[in-house]
Amino acid sequence: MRTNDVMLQTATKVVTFIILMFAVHIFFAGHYTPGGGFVGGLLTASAIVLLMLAFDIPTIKKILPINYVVLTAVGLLIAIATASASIVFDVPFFTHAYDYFDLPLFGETSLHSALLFDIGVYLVVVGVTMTIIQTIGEDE
Amino acid sequence: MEIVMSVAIGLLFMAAVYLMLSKSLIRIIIGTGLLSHGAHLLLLTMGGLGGTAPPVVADGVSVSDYADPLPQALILTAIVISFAVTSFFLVLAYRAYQELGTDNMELLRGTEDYE
Amino acid sequence: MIMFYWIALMIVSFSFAGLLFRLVKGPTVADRVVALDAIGVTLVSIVALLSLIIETEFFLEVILLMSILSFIGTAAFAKFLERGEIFDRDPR
Amino acid sequence: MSLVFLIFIPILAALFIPLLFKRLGQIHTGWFVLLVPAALFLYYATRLPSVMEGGTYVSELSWIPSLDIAFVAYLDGLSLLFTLLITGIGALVVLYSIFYLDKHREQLHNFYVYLLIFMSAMLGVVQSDHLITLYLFWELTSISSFLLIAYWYTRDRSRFGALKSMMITVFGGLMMLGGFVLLSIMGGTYSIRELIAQAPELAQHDFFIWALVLVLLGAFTKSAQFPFYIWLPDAMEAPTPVSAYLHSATMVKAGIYLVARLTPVFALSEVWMWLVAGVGLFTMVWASFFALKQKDLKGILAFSTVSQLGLIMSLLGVAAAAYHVEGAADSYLKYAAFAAIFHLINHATFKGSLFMIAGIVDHETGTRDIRKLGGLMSLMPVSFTVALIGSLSMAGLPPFNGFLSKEMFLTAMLSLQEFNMFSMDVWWVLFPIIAWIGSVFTFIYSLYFVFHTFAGKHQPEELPKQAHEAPIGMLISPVFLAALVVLIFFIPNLIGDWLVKPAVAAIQPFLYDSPQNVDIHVSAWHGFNTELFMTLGIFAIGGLMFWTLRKWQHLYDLYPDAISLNRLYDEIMLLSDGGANRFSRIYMTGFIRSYLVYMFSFMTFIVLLTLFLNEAFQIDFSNLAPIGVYEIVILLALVGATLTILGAKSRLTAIIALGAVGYSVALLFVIFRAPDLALTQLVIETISVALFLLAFYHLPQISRKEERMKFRFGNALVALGVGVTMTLVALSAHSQKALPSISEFYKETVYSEAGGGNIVNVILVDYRGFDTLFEIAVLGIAGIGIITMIRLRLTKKEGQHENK
Amino acid sequence: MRNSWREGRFSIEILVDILIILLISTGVLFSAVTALGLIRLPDVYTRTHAASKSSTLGVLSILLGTFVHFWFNEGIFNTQMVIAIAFLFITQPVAGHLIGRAAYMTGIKVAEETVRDDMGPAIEKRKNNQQEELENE
Amino acid sequence: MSNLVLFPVVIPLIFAAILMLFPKKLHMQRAVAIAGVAATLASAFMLFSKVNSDGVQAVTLGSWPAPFGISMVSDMFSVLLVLSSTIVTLFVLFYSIPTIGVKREQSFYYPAVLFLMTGVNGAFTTGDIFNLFVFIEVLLMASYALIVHGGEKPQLRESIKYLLVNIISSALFVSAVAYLYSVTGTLNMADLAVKIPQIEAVGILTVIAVLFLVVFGFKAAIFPLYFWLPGSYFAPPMAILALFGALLTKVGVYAIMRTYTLFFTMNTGFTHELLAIIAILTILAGCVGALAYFDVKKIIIYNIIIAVGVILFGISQMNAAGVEGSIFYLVHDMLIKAALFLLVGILTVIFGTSDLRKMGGLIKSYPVFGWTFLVAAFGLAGIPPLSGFPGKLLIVQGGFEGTHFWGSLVILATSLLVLLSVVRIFIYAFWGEPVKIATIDRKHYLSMFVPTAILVALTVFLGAGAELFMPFISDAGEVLLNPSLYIDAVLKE
Repeated sequence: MRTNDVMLQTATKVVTFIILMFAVHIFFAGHYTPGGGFVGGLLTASAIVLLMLAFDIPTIKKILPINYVVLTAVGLLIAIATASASIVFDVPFFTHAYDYFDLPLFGETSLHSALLFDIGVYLVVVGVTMTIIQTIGEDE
Repeated sequence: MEIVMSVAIGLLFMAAVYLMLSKSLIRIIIGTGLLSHGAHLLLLTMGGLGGTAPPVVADGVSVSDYADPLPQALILTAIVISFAVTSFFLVLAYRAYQELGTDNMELLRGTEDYE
Repeated sequence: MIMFYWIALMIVSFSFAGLLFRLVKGPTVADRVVALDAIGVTLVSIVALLSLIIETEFFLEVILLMSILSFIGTAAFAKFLERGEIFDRDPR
Repeated sequence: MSLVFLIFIPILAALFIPLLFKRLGQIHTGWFVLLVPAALFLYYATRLPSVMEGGTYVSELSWIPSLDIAFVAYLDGLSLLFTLLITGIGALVVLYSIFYLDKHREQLHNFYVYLLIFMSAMLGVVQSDHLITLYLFWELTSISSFLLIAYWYTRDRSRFGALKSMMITVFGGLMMLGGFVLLSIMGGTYSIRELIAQAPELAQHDFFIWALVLVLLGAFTKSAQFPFYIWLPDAMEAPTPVSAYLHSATMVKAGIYLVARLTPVFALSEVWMWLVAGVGLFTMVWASFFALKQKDLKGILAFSTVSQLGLIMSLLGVAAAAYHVEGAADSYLKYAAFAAIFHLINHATFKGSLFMIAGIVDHETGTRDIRKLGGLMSLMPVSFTVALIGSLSMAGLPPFNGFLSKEMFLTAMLSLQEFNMFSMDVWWVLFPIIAWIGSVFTFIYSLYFVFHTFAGKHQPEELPKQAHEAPIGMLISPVFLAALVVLIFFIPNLIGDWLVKPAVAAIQPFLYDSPQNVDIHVSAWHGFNTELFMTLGIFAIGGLMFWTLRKWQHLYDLYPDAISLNRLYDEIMLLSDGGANRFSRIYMTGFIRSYLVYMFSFMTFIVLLTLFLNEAFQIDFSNLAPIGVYEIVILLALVGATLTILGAKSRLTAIIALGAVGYSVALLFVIFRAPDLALTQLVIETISVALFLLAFYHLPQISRKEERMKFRFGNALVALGVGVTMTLVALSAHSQKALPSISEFYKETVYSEAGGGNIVNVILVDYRGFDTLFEIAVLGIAGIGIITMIRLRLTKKEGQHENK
Repeated sequence: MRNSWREGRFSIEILVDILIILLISTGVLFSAVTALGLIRLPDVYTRTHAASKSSTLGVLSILLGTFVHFWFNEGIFNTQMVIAIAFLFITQPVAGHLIGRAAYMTGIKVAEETVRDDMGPAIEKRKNNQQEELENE
Repeated sequence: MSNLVLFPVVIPLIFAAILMLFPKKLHMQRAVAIAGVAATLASAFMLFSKVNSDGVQAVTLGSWPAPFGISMVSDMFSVLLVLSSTIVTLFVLFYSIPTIGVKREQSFYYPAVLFLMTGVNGAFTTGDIFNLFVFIEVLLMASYALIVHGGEKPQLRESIKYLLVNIISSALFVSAVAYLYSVTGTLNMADLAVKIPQIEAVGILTVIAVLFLVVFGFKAAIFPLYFWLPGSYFAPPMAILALFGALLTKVGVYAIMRTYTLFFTMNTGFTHELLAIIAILTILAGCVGALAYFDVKKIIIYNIIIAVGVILFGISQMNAAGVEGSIFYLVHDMLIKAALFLLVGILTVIFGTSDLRKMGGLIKSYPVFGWTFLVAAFGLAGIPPLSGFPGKLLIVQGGFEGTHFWGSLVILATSLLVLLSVVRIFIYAFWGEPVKIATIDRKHYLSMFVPTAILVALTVFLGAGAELFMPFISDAGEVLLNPSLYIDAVLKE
């Protein structure tokens, strides 16, 4: 018997937003406070999982038409690219560059190539987690 | 504290091994989960539990107060890897059950000899 | 003040133990899920008290995270209980 | 021309054989092949005069200089003698094979390729001065022999014989290699000449006796000495030219060669002497005795070969005795080496001819079963004559060369008393007596071979073919050899001067500095001495026993097969597959639990053993973090949850409890000031639990099948062991922290140099970012692995050869 | 803080401390009640009730207390705490609801003391409706 | 500093990631995969010539000073292994195109292979003990994906065991790293090599060394830890099996060789003696298995175990001959095992079974194949002048010199059993009465046979042209026996 999930769905709509915001926050703050690409990625994935829980897989696929394997690959490539960029400057692989900037709106901010690497990590984590969950979920 | 932790870790390993020796696949997988918990805690313990501040730079905390960050980083890596492996194992178990119709390892002996 | 936090922590821990008792005892799966849900929430309290004791704000992230996970977990369990599966494969 | 290059000529020629066979199939390929040994024989013969003078030739081709491995061809009296045998008999055998093997029905290209490879290998063995390349050629002879024996590979017996010969000879070869390596370690060189030069020092070395035994193993297996001779009778499945060539004239003599060659190195040890002489003599008498049991013509010849090889071997053993006797050059002991080499030549002539006759009989009558044969004398007169000459020579009758060498054999055996004069033992008496008994049986089987085939009643109905004399081409080689048999009797000293003495000088270099100094003269008549009476005794007793052979031959059937060496080999082979299979099935149960029990037990055992043997266990209470109440509470929760898992009846309970363990671990991370870990652990634990639920929706409840009590107890024991091990090592490791951690560096530089605040995260993306890169790679692989596992479902058929 | 007591200064800090103590005490109390309820109450539905109501309140109070502490005593306005409080406020009741319904749907018996069960007939009715819909198709 | 060290590790990773983008495009998959391995091979050759001319190459990532960042080190030993593993992968890739099946090819087969290569090359190159763990996980994860690839019933069944064993060994690995870190406070191998001799607590270090032996022993399949191997390796298709057989256990062997020569040298009287004993037992256990089965796959699989024992025995001697012999034998074994598995694979394709007793008489219809097999078989058994010989000779010599007389004898004697086990395949499959076999398209056969034959030819070249390789082998041995070369390259960068 099918029951309706109105309560869950309504709550989800609000909550997903909160989770996503939190994920982005924790991702960016990672270099200075606890967090980082992993947790950010996993949180994002759990937001999507929550959506899938509340609604159903086809609907979510329609809303988020992402091929997660490709997402994983792209994440990997970004991470590798960041790491190998240093080769161009003839310094050891993985040498990061960063500097502190005084941006008008954000105050003193550091721009760090490690962040790019972390984006790679983030994408891979989201991609893989969702690949796993989605393929199992879809399996008959 | 480290002594108590060591004993607890020993218990975790013990339980893990005991579970892995049973016939039921799910118990085995749970066993592997416990095993990696044990290994991670061991890594943490071996780094020393003496730190009084999280390894995040903060004003007014002297360098010696930070907990050892290196084991933490290693554990993080290990956690993620064991997560990947566990999920793989779970799906494998799921598929194996679908195809072979049992989760009893004794029935999954296979044919070692081709006599 | 620290003393007060410690006492609070003790009490919460006791209730935590009570919840664990329910988790272990059951008798039905639903009971365990209830216990688990409550455990999640209690854990949040514990972490909050802990960060008061240790006087660090770095665990506050953990609080939000735990609440999120606890909710997702409970939702998943509940759905699993009800339907035997977590995700719906066909649109409704 | 470089000597080393000459060794390879047959192999190079072999490369063209398949081409010749395909293109010029109408001409028998053997004619082309014949050119190779014939030309080589002629070439090497030109070296005789200078070698006779004591000259030597060396030529070197380096192969692996960094390991000091090279092909070194060294031509002295001994190697030249063998070289001439190999090429000379080789030429005759190839000639014989041209008529023996049909050019249309047989796969001649295979045959001649193997044969030429063998020829190269054999030349290499006898000419190599370098131990490693000697070993190389040695194994190559085993392999080519393997291929030749199995030439008719569809026959079971052929394959069996081929494998058997290879197993035994390769085993010997490997042991010999061990001996060689030991020699090289002792002497610091692989060169035989250099080793000979430092023989006295070598004899002092601990490894010396081991090297000796190992090298002898090689020689004995190759030369079919007791108890390794069993491969030779089975090798008779090879085409007869092969038997004539490999298994009588050349390959089996490689062992003899090796013993002769290394005598100067090892003879300083009495062990060598007694082993070589004893095993040789025993082989001689044992094989001659069992030759009479054989029903197969080639079987008789095989045993006779074994016996004759034993004879030669024992002579070499006695020759080694000369090293221990002062003034040996003047004693009778000096005859031993000469006799050995002389008999070796004689044996090659008469045994070669006999094998060819056996082949002819087989070829013309279709059988080699001596019970079906008889009375062929009139039908095959030439063959009979040749066989008679060969047999009588083998029996030791004048006027054939076998008589001369047999006499010298007895002389040498009797001469052992000179060696033993110094000690009070009378063991030496055994040697002439056994030699005499062996000679009696040799006499009998020689007659048995020739008369039971050619005399007696002809039984045409038993023969698959109508018997008639062989074509002339097939007879050339045996007749030639038979002629040699007679010729040598009359010109023994010519042969002695040209061939034997140079070889003897190489075996006993300290006695003679040049071949001319070998002071031995062969004569058919040397007065009434012990040897002569022994010989007469052999004829009398042997003749009598042959006369009554039919009456007592059936006694052989009483000998039970069950205790024969062949049976032993069969049992070993059976054991190697059937037994190994049964043995391995005991522990290869296929049940992962058993494997885990072995592995965990081993780990526990070995680690705890190490811990206590090295006195590594210690606890230091000083450097500990304080125990907090709260930590204890969480640990209790953790242990409680763990115990819940152990006792869980439903899978959901178990999964939830696992989640509880995970959360407790996360809390521990919080307490031990690891916020990043806590965050990650929490999320991952949640997702894992969700995955558990997803994956285990279909699975049955846990406790349907109870484990047996015995198992449970065993499991608990193993588990306890692992747990205790981990704890003990953890305690000791923590108590023996020796050096400060490298993580101080991270704490100090994180803000200033890495531009970050969260040390753990900075380690992850910067200091040790490489770990992270590959850790996400692991995640990615897991992703594709899982997606493949779920989406791709092949059955067995689809999986294989889809593109077919 | 204690310094301020000793020095006899009556400042806002003391008020804040009192507030924190009040909040956390309430929270702890509710936590205890939750545990008690979960242990003592007869069936899963009543336990759900205890868990979702009291534990929500309990954790909210404690979090508020913590938040106040960090804000006033340490000067950190932690947005995440606010979000966490809001989050828990939204989700806890939903979670309780979900469990309760799931339990009912899986057919777990209500306790004997239960006076009224509205859900049963409602579900029956719905089931019938769906059955009819299926049949009509 | 030389980033070249990283190329053989990173290039396959990049190509693997690219391959994940378009799994269904068959021809693209094949082309890109081969291009990836070829590029890796090229970079490996460049690295090889660099190491050959300039000595040990090291780079510490992220420009950090050595013990703090992760060091990647390429000495002659590691680069030789990288080179041979890449060559093997290339040939196996060629072999898998006609055999593995289109469906598999379209399901991430090639990315998985390239990931495997990443892991293997990384494990051979890394100079950090925890990073070694990560690389081993990469290759294990890829091997998990490959071993179940296709999801046939036996695959699923055996994969469970394979996974379980490897998970256990991974957990033990982490624990062992934890202990090591506790005592020494560092993870960098060169740094360990410097620090361990300073530590007085030899006992606990010995325990840790033994624990590492157990951990790597799981991977390398040493004596009581090899039980998982025969069953697990039996399940996957032959191309995958060839990769596993040639590469996976070798990583464990490499790890033992590296750790036991570089830094676990504080108590050789105990640890290396233990290693020698275990090695001999491993050989014996492998021989029992190799003789016990009439199944071509099984026979070769057990031969993996034998080879592991032989190599470890050589390294346990810690003298020049033994170590060089082990290195030579390791390289030889990678090539010859791959070649043999591919040969056996063709056999099973032709006969449609891997049961030896259902085969026969193939030499008539496939003579070249038959002789190729025989040559490979002799090569495996160490018959000169083929590639197994120089290595075995040196190992035996090392054993005699290192007072392990009986060990050397066992190695010699078991060579005979190895020979028996493979020659038996030859005798059963190629000789005897021909059995009825399905006709195989000539082109299909050649597409399988040609890469295999080239691989066999390579092994022959390795043996006959051993002189060409010996300078590199002795270079490699030099680094293992004289760790200061390695240490200096890393720490004094």
